[in-house]
Amino acid sequence: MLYREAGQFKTSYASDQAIFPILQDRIGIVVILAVAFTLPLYADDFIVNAVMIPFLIFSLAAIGLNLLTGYTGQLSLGTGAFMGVGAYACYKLTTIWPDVNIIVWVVCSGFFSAAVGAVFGLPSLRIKGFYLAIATLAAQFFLEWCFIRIPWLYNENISGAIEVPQRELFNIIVTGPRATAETRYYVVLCLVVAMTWIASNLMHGRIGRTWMAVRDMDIAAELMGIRLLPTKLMAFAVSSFYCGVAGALMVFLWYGGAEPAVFNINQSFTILFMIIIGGLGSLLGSFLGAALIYVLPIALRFGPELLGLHMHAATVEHVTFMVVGILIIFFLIAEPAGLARLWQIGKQKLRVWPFPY
Amino acid sequence: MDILYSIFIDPFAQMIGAPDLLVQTLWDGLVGGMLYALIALGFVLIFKASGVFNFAQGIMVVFAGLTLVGLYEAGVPAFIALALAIAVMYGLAFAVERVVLRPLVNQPDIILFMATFGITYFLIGFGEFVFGGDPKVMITDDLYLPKGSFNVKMLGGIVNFQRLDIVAVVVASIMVAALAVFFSKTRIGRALRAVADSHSAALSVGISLEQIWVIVWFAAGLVALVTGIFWGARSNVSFALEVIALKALPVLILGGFTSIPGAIVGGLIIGVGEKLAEFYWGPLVGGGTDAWFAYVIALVFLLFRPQGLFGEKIIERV
Amino acid sequence: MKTKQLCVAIACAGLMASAVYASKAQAEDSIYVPLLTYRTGPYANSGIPIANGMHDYLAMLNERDGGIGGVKLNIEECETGYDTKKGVECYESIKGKNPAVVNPWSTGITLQLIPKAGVDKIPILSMAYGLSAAAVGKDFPWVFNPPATYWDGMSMIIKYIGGKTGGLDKLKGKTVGFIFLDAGYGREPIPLLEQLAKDYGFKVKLYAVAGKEMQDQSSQWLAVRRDRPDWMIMWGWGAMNPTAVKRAAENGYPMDHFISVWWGGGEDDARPAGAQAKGYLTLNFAVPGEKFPAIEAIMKDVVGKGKSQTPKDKVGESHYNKGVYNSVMIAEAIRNAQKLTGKKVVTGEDVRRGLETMHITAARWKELGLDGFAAPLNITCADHSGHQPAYMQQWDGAKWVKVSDWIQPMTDKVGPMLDAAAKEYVEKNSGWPKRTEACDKAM
Amino acid sequence: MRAPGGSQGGREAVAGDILLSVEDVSLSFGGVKAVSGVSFDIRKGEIRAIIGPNGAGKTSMLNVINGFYHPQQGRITFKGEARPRMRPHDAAHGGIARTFQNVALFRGMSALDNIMAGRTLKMNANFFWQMLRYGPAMREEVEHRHKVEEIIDFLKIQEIRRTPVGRLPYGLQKRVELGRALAMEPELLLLDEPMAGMNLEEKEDMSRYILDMNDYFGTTVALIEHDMGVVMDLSDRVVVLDHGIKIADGTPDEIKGNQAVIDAYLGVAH
Repeated sequence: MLYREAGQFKTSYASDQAIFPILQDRIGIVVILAVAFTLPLYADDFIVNAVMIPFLIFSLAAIGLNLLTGYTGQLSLGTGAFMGVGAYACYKLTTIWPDVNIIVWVVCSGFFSAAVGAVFGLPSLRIKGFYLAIATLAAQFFLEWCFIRIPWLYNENISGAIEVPQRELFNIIVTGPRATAETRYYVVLCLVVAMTWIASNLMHGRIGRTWMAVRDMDIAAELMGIRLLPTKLMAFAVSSFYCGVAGALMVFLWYGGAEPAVFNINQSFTILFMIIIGGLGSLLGSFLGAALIYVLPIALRFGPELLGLHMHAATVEHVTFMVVGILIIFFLIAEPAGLARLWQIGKQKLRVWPFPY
Repeated sequence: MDILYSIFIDPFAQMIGAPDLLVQTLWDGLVGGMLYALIALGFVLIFKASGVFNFAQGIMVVFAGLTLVGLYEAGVPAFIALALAIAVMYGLAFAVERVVLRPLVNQPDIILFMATFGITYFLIGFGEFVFGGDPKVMITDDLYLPKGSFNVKMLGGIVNFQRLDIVAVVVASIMVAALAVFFSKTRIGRALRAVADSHSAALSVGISLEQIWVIVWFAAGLVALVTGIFWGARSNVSFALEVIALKALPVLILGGFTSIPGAIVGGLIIGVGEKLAEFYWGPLVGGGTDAWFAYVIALVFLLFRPQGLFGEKIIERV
Repeated sequence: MKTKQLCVAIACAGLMASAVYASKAQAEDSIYVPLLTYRTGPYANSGIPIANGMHDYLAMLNERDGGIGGVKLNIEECETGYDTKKGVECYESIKGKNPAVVNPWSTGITLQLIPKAGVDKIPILSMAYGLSAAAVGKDFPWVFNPPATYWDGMSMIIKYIGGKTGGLDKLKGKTVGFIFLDAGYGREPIPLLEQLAKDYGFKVKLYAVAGKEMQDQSSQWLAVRRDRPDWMIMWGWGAMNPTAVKRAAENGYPMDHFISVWWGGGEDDARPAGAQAKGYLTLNFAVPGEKFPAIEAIMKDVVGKGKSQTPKDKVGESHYNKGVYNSVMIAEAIRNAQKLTGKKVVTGEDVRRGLETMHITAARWKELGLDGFAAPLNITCADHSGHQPAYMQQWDGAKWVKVSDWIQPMTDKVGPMLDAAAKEYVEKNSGWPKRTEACDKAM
Repeated sequence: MRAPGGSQGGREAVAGDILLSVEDVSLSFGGVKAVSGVSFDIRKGEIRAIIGPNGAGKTSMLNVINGFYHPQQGRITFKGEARPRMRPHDAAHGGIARTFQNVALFRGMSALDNIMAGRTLKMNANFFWQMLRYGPAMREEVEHRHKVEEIIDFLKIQEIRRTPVGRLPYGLQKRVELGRALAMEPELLLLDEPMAGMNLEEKEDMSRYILDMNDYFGTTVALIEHDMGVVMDLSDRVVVLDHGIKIADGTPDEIKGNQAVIDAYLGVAH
């Protein structure tokens, strides 16, 4: 009853082309944003620091991969490495020019990973599908090796790791150990909201249509005047930009330091899980997938204790692995198109409820 | 000039100067390549017959090895443990077909690929839950696998052959030959190929898709068990082995996803190539190149032959 | 279809609900000792015995003495899988519960936690791993890495090699090979090794083993065969160690010239190669064996009563006893803190002071029921490592045998390098806080 | 059968300029000759049919025209310009659009987005404005939406605007595909069996759209079709291929009486 579009008439194409044409959706978004922005007021440190910040960062990385894999149809297993490029770029930039605002560097680092992503996207003109995935795997392992092997990247630190120096934004500490969880959360949240909005704009416009055209039928797209190589390279670049920013945020606003192993192949796989479970070609799906894949194991690890069940830490870990595996299969069987599709179906039901026929 | 010398001349001078080491490198590459090929073979079997890119092959190797050793440690005699491990792999194939593949039939490849990730996660958790996360020593003696090595004097030096490696190469070769014969000569084998070409075609000639899936997953399980035994004997049976499975991916690229001889040839190229690169050129960049060299070979190769060594040329149609 | 969607909805709801709140209020009358352990993942072979040792000793104190100073220890393990991400999650989940001390048990996790420690007022005890420079108490008041740093370990190995060659000056012209896990941990001793090579005139050959390749290593060992180094030193972890031992034996490398840092000294590292590994040497700082009264108490009160995951035959193994050593330090730090503050239930801040005043003499080791278990340990305000000696143990084909006296590290070489490294760390991390914590007198 | 809406009794011959000419084109895959030595031309404003039995090389011919295949021999001249290594997107830029034998829609997108995608070439707001979806980008979206709505009205597919095309019935999919090609405002539209698999009613609709399009928008059409009735009614001139060789070329009436064509369709051995 509450979810109806009857009575909402569009009087211009501009309003019909809006991203959320239905009033209730717009209200929903406002509510979600309101909750997100007030969360630190009532959630404790653990939720903000160990659940929300990583969740948002993973969502951003998932959006990045989704732009490439979900919207443009180019399977990539190099996400972890592209995130790493962002993180290392940001580290180098902020240590070379410490006085520049850190947020500027976080965003700039995205351009570095975009460039690297575009280079590794070059084979996509000739290679498709799983073959391309393996080409990106080469990027993953080669870059990972570079992170270990090029001491210049980590300023010759003996530990071989990058450590996040303290940086301030309008006299508020935003990075380093003394930045509060709230500050870091707000910085991450603002960036993620802004970048999600931009991604949504891009996907609803010409660029998005071009990408999806390449995904759905590259030959037809080409015959309609879409140049495949520049389109794919742009998708690689934009996607890597998102991943790079996510990587920089991850190290600077969450971990506070990182060694190369953070950006290993498992990271790439994790992000890939997120978008497949969440829904390929859906921004909402990127968030839902990140919630399921990242938050679920935490809930499983710390949940049983809450219920008063006592298990060995290792047993919890084993059970977590099993449950995550089962849930992946379960969700795939329930809705192969991902959680975002489930959400759509739910909305459709709600729209016609209580008279479905 | 120094750089050019050390890239283009020095390695070859070394090869000529110490031919025994070259032979040794080639042999090590051959053995490593054969073992990569075994893992790739598991992928190929499943891909050929069901079009599923089975990411779980790596963990199946670990799981099979763990089951064997775990049962043995629980007091089961070695060969009964082996038989039981085979039975477990059959059970796994059956369960995978019933629980995962059947409900997901006709879904896009990427979904099935993802489902095998689910299987991977489950097997990691389940394997550690049942057998524990501590590494186990492969029961080579009880399986009558030889150990030790012998040296052959040749080319002014010594080349060292591990007996185990020789057995591994022989067994791998026999397995490949057997599978090739199985695919081309037997009724089931031909049915498997029919499925690979078209699911509906296979159905129309009265072959049950379910049975075939169980058979290929079981075959891949057997390959995994053999792989697990040999990799386990070379180091130990632990979950760290799982990452080696990723090496099978460039092998598949070179050999093509559906070609059994391709898996072998690809494995050998990757195995020998990365060993030569690490041994002769690795020191130039500080070593550790074997982490990525195989993938770069595959990438370069793909740019020139996108269909792999044994794949047919792709003609795009509209 | 309906039920399927309902299931999905319920699953989602359950997930959200349990994620909402995951920390639990702690009872006031116990000391919370979280243990970050890893019994899963590719490094589990090294992680399991250590986790068992740590857990069992503390559990024994609870069983036998009713805790420390009459206060029960609330021991809780958090599984990290040697994965930095999970380690940080563990830290976030425990930091609100007033932990006495954190043992990260991974160099990667340690590096993440070092900056947080001072802010959250939780001391970090990274026993013989982590950031070597953290030994400088002036700059790192909250981080402890006793009994020795990696650089100490490297200097001890070179000293031992010198001794076997007939004096450090005889090393001139020799070649020392260094095979290491290609990560921060494995690379850390390289600067010292190169410094020593310069000082004593020996050559260094490096062999990097990528984490993914640690079960293979054939090209690295082939290169060893080509280069024929006089000695091999290893900085490996997890599955890398047993594989390296096997490959060394296969390639006919003389095992008694193959020396590993203490982390290569587990039974599981040498056992897979069995008799072939005979002669393989590693450093160690905690003597293996179950004949110590304290270990016997563990056997009786904990393992014997089924309150542990440890199989009986693994009690007293090499890595297990390192775990025990770690827990002895935790317990002693808590005791010291109780004495210093007069409180029963001590907090992280108190335990930090307890760690800084830790002085375990030979007599104290005996009191603890661990006579001859380890060298005396002395941590001070300025020196958070102690730079204690270690000894060389050798695999005789079935077990570890002590083959050397306690070897003192070359503090004259290591000290200045540590200071320089600490200074560099502080400089690179602008805004690194100056030490404000006062120094207590040694107890 | 005669499509309603068209002029009666055969179309008047359109004697416009030559828009595209195919000269002595040969194409082979491996050893198999798909097209050999074919020449014909397409005049501005006409409806040109390419017919022939299965495997005659019709689709290959279209693929050559829009640059998807490159002939081993011969050349294509479009608007007086010969472009030997033309790529498909160059053809699209030049004003050649096409539909496909098996519908090649973007299955994951709605009908509206599919047709909007056809306007890609005409849109040029830069990345920055696209990112913000504001200013030029939004103006452009709305402006092209007007054009697209015209096409939607023309094809009478208003109700399915928002439906993902993968879920539409075949006939509607073909219509959307035509809409997408139309959205490109092409000078030359290549239709590959636009009526395959349609029932009579759908065929009549489609025929009307093709004729209307030709009349209203002045689009030159080259189509491949098996339904002889449709071909004879719609087209101005017909070229007949068989086994990759041109066997006849002329008005529908000429073709009807051509013995070679009748033989080819009846399968008489050459």
